[in-house]
Amino acid sequence: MAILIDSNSRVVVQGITGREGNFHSLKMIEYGTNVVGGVTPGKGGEWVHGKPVFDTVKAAVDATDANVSMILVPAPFAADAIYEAIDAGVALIVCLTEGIPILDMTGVYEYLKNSNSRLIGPNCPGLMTPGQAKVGFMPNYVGMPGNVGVVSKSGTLTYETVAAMSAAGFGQSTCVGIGGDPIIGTTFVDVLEMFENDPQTEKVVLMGEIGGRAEIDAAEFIKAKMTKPVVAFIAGRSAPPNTRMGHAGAIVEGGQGTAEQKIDALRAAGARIADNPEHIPSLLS
Amino acid sequence: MAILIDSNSRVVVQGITGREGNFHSLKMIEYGTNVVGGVTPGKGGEWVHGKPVFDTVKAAVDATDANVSMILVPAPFAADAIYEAIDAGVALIVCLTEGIPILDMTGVYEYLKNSNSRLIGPNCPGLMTPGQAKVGFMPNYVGMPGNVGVVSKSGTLTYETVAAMSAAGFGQSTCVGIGGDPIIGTTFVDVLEMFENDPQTEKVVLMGEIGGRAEIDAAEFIKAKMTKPVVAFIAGRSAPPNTRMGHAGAIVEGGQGTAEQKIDALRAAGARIADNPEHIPSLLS
Amino acid sequence: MNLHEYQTKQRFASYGIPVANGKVATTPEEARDIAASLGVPVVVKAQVLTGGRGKAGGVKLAANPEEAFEKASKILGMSIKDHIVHRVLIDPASTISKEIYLGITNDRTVGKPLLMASSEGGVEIEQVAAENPDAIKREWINPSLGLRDYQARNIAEGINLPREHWGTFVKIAKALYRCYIESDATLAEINPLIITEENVLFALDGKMSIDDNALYRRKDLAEMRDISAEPVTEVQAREAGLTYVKLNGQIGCMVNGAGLAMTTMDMIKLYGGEDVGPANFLDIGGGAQAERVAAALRIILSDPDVKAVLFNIFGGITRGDEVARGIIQALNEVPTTIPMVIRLAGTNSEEGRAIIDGANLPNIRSASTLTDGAKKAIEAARGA
Amino acid sequence: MNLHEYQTKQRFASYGIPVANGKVATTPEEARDIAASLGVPVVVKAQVLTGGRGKAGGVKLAANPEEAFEKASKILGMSIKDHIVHRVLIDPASTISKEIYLGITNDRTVGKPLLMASSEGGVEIEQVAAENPDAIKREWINPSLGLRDYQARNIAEGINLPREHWGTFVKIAKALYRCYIESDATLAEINPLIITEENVLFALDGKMSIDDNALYRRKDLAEMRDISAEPVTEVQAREAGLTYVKLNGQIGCMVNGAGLAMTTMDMIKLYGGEDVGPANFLDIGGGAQAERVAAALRIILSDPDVKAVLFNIFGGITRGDEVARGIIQALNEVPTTIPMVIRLAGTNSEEGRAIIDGANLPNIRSASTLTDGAKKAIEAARGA
Repeated sequence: MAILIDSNSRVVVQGITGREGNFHSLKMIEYGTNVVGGVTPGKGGEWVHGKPVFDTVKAAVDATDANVSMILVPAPFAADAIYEAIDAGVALIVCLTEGIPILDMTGVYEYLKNSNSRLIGPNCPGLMTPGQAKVGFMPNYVGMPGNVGVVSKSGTLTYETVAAMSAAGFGQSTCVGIGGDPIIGTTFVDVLEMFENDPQTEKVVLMGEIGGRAEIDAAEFIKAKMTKPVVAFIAGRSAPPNTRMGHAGAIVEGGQGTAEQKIDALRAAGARIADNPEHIPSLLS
Repeated sequence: MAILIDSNSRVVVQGITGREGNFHSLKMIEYGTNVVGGVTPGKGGEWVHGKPVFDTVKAAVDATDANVSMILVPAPFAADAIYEAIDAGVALIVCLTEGIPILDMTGVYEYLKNSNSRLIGPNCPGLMTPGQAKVGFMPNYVGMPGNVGVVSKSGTLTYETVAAMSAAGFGQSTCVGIGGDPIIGTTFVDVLEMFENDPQTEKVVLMGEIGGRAEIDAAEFIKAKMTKPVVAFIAGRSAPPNTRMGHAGAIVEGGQGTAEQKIDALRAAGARIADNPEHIPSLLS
Repeated sequence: MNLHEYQTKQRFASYGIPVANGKVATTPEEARDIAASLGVPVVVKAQVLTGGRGKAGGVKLAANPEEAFEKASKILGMSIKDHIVHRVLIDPASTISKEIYLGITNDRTVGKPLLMASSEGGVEIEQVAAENPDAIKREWINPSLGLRDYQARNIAEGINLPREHWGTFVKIAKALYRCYIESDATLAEINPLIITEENVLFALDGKMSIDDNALYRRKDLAEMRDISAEPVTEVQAREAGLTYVKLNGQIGCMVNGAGLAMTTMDMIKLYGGEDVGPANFLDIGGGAQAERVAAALRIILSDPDVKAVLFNIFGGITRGDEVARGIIQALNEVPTTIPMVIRLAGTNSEEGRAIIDGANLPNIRSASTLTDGAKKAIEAARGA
Repeated sequence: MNLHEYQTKQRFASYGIPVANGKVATTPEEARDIAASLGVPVVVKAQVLTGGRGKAGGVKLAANPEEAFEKASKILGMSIKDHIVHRVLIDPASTISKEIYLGITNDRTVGKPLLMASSEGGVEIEQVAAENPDAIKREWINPSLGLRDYQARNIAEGINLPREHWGTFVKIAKALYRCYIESDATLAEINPLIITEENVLFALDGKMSIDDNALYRRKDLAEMRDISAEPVTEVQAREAGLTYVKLNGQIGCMVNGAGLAMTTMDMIKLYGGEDVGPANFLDIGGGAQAERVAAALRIILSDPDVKAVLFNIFGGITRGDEVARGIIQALNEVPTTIPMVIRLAGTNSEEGRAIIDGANLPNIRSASTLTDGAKKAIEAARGA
C-alpha cells in the first residue's frame, strides 16, 4: 500500500516532447515508473524513450488506459492541459508547471471540484512512492521504501528532508509535494487524511512555510482527526515581516500567516516541531 | 406525507410586489400556504398581504427561516433571482417566470447541480400538495387530498387533469408542474423517483408532450425502477411534423421526439395510456 | 427566430469563419451583375427559412452571368414548402472533395451546448445519425469554460480529419461556438463544411436559429428578422405576443398554454374524424390580458376556412374575467356570424362566465369540459 | 506587481468607479500648477508602493497652490520604508462623513475571489477584522457567474449602507470586480470608499496588485510598472527571472526553491546568532540555467555587506551541472575574493561537483548537507 501512486499507476506525460518533459520522463522510466505514453498536440505518432506520443489525452487514455497524467507544458497552456486531462477521465493529474495565472487556476479549481479527478499542484515537484513509482522532479535517489508519509509545500525542501530521512534509515510510504501556489488541487488536509487511512503509513512528516493558512487548517485536522504521530517543519522563521499592499490579504488570513503562528498551532495540535529539517529523523524515533 | 411541499413549507415570494406576484401570493395565502414574506430589491420594509417585504433573499431567509422560494420576476432578472435563492440556501426554488433565455438557464443549471437547492421550472405552474400548500398558479379549487402523484410538463393541462381527477374522486398526494422549457431544474425522472419513494403516493399520472426526450427517459425509468402504476397522456398527437431548421436538434434527440414514439415507449414500460386527459380517472381505477 | 443562409454566413464571417464571398440578389438582373463581378461559375441559391430547397429545385449552377440571370428568374418567386423565395444568394461555385457536418445546439438532457461533427456531412446527416450514431462525434461544452482547443482537437481526431487541417478546424469550431453564444443561438450549423479540391476548408452553407426569448438583448439580430419570409398571420401573432401556427382544419382554437392547446387539437382530431379538424394552434400564453385575446381572435377569424371557434381557457396565471373581456372586445371590433364555443375554467372563471353571459352575444355556446367543448365545436363546424 | 494609487484610480475610473479628478506631479512646480488648475484645497499624496505613508508624513493638506508647492517640496524625495517618493498625486480635498472599506482578493482556501466590505473603512481595517470579524461582510464570487447584483446588495445591507446609495454601490462593486478580473489582479481595494458631506459616494484611495504570472497577457499593465520605485537589484533580479529580496545580514544565499531558500536563511539565523545573518532571499527558480545563475551571483556580490556566499542547490528540475557552469561563468566575469560555500545535491549533482572541482577555483569550500553548508558559511563570514 501507499497513497496516490504505486507500481500499478499508468502514467502519461503531457508535454513529453519538451526539453523538461523529455528529460524527466526518462528519469521516471529509469526509476521504474510505468510511463505508458505522452501527449503533444500535432506530434501524435512520434515516439519518445520508446513510448508513443498522442495528439490528445483522450487518444492516449483510449490507447494506454493511463490513469495518471503528469503535466509539464508552458504556463499559458497549463490550464487547458488540466481541463483536457479531467475530461479524458484521468484519475490523478500532477501538474508541475509553475507560473500559472491565478485566474486560470480559479476556473480549474471550480471545474475540478465537480469532476472525478484529483489534481496535485500546480507548481509542485510531484510525488514518489519509493521503490514503486515517481511522477515529477524528485531526484531518483532520495527516497527509500518505508512507513513515513511526507507532505510538503516546497519542492527542494522535500528532497532535502527525504534525503536526510533515508540517510537516517527512515523510509517513506509516499512523498507528496502539494505545491505552494495560492490555489492548488490537493491540500495538506487532503493528504493527511489519506495518510491517516493508509495502513502502510505509521508516521507523517509535514513541511510548510509562511503565508496562507493551509498549515493552520492542517493543525486543526491533526488535532481533530489524526491518530498517527506528526513531525512538522515550517520554513520562513527568519523572513522579514511581509510588506504587503493593502489590507485584503491580511483580512482573509485573519492574521494567521506567520511561522510562529503556524508552529504554535501545530505544536498545540500535538505535532513535534523541527527547528532544522535535518533533525526530522531524530524526531521520528 | 407528500413530496416537495407540505404544511411545514415556509414560502418566500421573489417578486411579491409585482402585479402577478401580489395576486398569486394572495391566492396561495387563501389556500393555506405558509407564505412568510416577499423579496423586492429596494422595497424592503414594505408589507404585502400582511407579509414583510425584504430587499434580499438572504435577509428574508435570516428573518423568516423560509425554505421555499417562489420566483415571479421578469425574465431578464429571473436567472439572478434563482442564483440569489440558491446562495441564500433555499432548499426548494419554484421559478414560474416564462421566457428566460436558454443561455441564462445553461449557467443556472450548472450552478444548481453543485448546490443543495432544487429548482422546479422555470416556465412552470408550480406545485400543490392538496389540503396543505400550494406554490404557483394552480387554481385553488382543482386539487383534492389523496394518493395519486401527478407530474406534468404543461401548466393548464395539469389543471385540466387534476380537476377531472378530483371530480371523479381521485385525490392527489402532490401535483408537480415541471415546466416545458428546454432546460429545467427537475425532470420527470426526478419526480417519478420521489413519488416511488413517497409512502402516501400509490399511483402516478404523467403528462408529457411532443419534443425533447424527457418522456423517453421517464419510460426507461418506469421500466427499470417503478413499482407503482403509471397512467400517462402525451399531448401533440395531432401536431404537424416539426419543420425545424438544420439537423442538430434531430441528431440530439435521435429521432425520439414524436408523440407516437413517446406513447410507444411509455406503453412498453407498462404505463397505461390515456387518449383524452379526462379519461385518466377511469384508467386509475 | 431563424436566419437566412446569407445572414448566417455574414455573421460567421464576422467571427472569422471562412465563407464564400457571394452576394444576395432580389432580381435576375442583380443576379447577373453579381455573377459578372465574381467572374467565375456561380451557384444560385434560394434564401428561404425552411429546409429541402435543394430537392425543390432552389439551388442551381450557372456557368456565366446569363445563366445566372436565367436560374435566378426561375428560383425567385418559387414556393418551397409554402415559403416564397424573395432573395437568392449568388456564391462562387466550389469544387468539393469532402463534406463535413459541424453543428452546435443545446442538449436539453445535460443542459449544455453540444458540438457535433461528422465526416459524412451534407443533407443525409440525420440518416447517418440514426443508422450509425458513432459516426457523429460529440463534445459537450461547459458554458463557463467555453469550447477548449482540445475539445475541437478531439473532434478533429474523431472524424479523421487530415492533420494539416486541424489548426483551421479548431479555429472554425471555436469561432462557431463564440458566434453561437454571442448570438444567444439555439442552433449554429455549418453543413457542409467542405474541403475543396484545392484543399481549402470553408463553410459552404450555414444555418442559425436565435432564441426568441433573448432577442431583447440582441437588437442587431432582432433587426435581421425577415418578416417577408413568414406568413402574415404568424407575424401578427408574434407582435401580439401569441404563438400561432396555421393548420388545415375548420375549428379555430384559442387556448392558454401550449400543452392544453395541443391537447385541445388532439381532442378535435379524436372526435372530429376525417371531415373536421383544428384550423390552428394558438397559445395565448400565460397571464394573457384582454388586448391579446382580442388580437388572437382577429387572427383566428382571418382564416377563411374557420367554421367554428373553440375557446378553451383553464385559468392559472391567466384570469377568466380578462379573457372574457377580450372576447367581447374582439367581437365588438370584428363582428362575425361564426359560432363560438366557450369553455372557461380555473382562476376567475366564474367572473368570466358572468361577463360573457351578461353580454348576451349571439352564436355563443358554453361548454363545461374539454371534451364537451371539443364535441360542441365539432357539431358547430359541421352545422355551419 | 503593484500599481501606484494614481494608476489604480485611473484604471478604476475607466471602469466607471467615481474617483477624484486629481493629477500627478513630479516637481513642486507641477504640484502648484495642478492645485491652481483645480482651484480648490488639495491633498498632496506621496505615490509609493508601500503602506503607511500617512503615518510617515506622506499625505498633506494644502489650502492653496503655494501650500501645495511647499508640501510637495517636502514629500518629493522623502523615503517611506526605503521607498523614495518620486511622484505626488494632487487631489481635490474631500469632506468625509463616512469611510467604507471595499476590497477584492483571492481566497485561497476556497479558490475564489472574495469581495469584502466594512462600514469601518480606513487604515485600521485590519484591526477591525481581527477584533470584530463580523464587521467585515464577505461574498465569495463564482468565477463563471461574476459578481451578481444581489451579492452587492447583500453587502450593502450587511454594512448598513443607507439605501439611497445602494444603486451606486452595486455599480461600484461590480465595476471593481470587472476591473479585478480583467486586470488579472490579486488585489483591488478601495479604502476608503467615502460618503462625502455632500452625500456623494466615491473612491478616495485605491490599491491594485497584478498577478506577475499573468503579465504576459496584460501588456498594458506590464507597461505601468514603475521600476524607479523599486530597488535596482530587485529590478535586475526580476529581469533575470529570479526572486531577490535584500536583507540586513552578511551571508549571500543562492538557493533553488522558495521553501529551501527560506530554510537556508533560517539555518543561518539558527546557527549564526546575533552577529551573522542572511544577506538576502534569493530563489533561482526551477530549471535555472547557467546564465540565470551567473546573474544571481552578480546581484548577490553587488551587496557590499556580503562577507560570504552560500550556494545551496538541491536539484530536481534544476540540474547541478548547469548550476556549476553558471557559478564558474559568473566568477570569471566578476572576480571576487569573497569566500564561497557550495553545496550541490540532487539531479546531476555529481556532474556539477565534478565541474566545480575541475575548475580549481580559489576561496571555495564544498559542503555536504544543509546544516554543514550553513555552518561553513557562518565560519567563512566570521573569518572574513
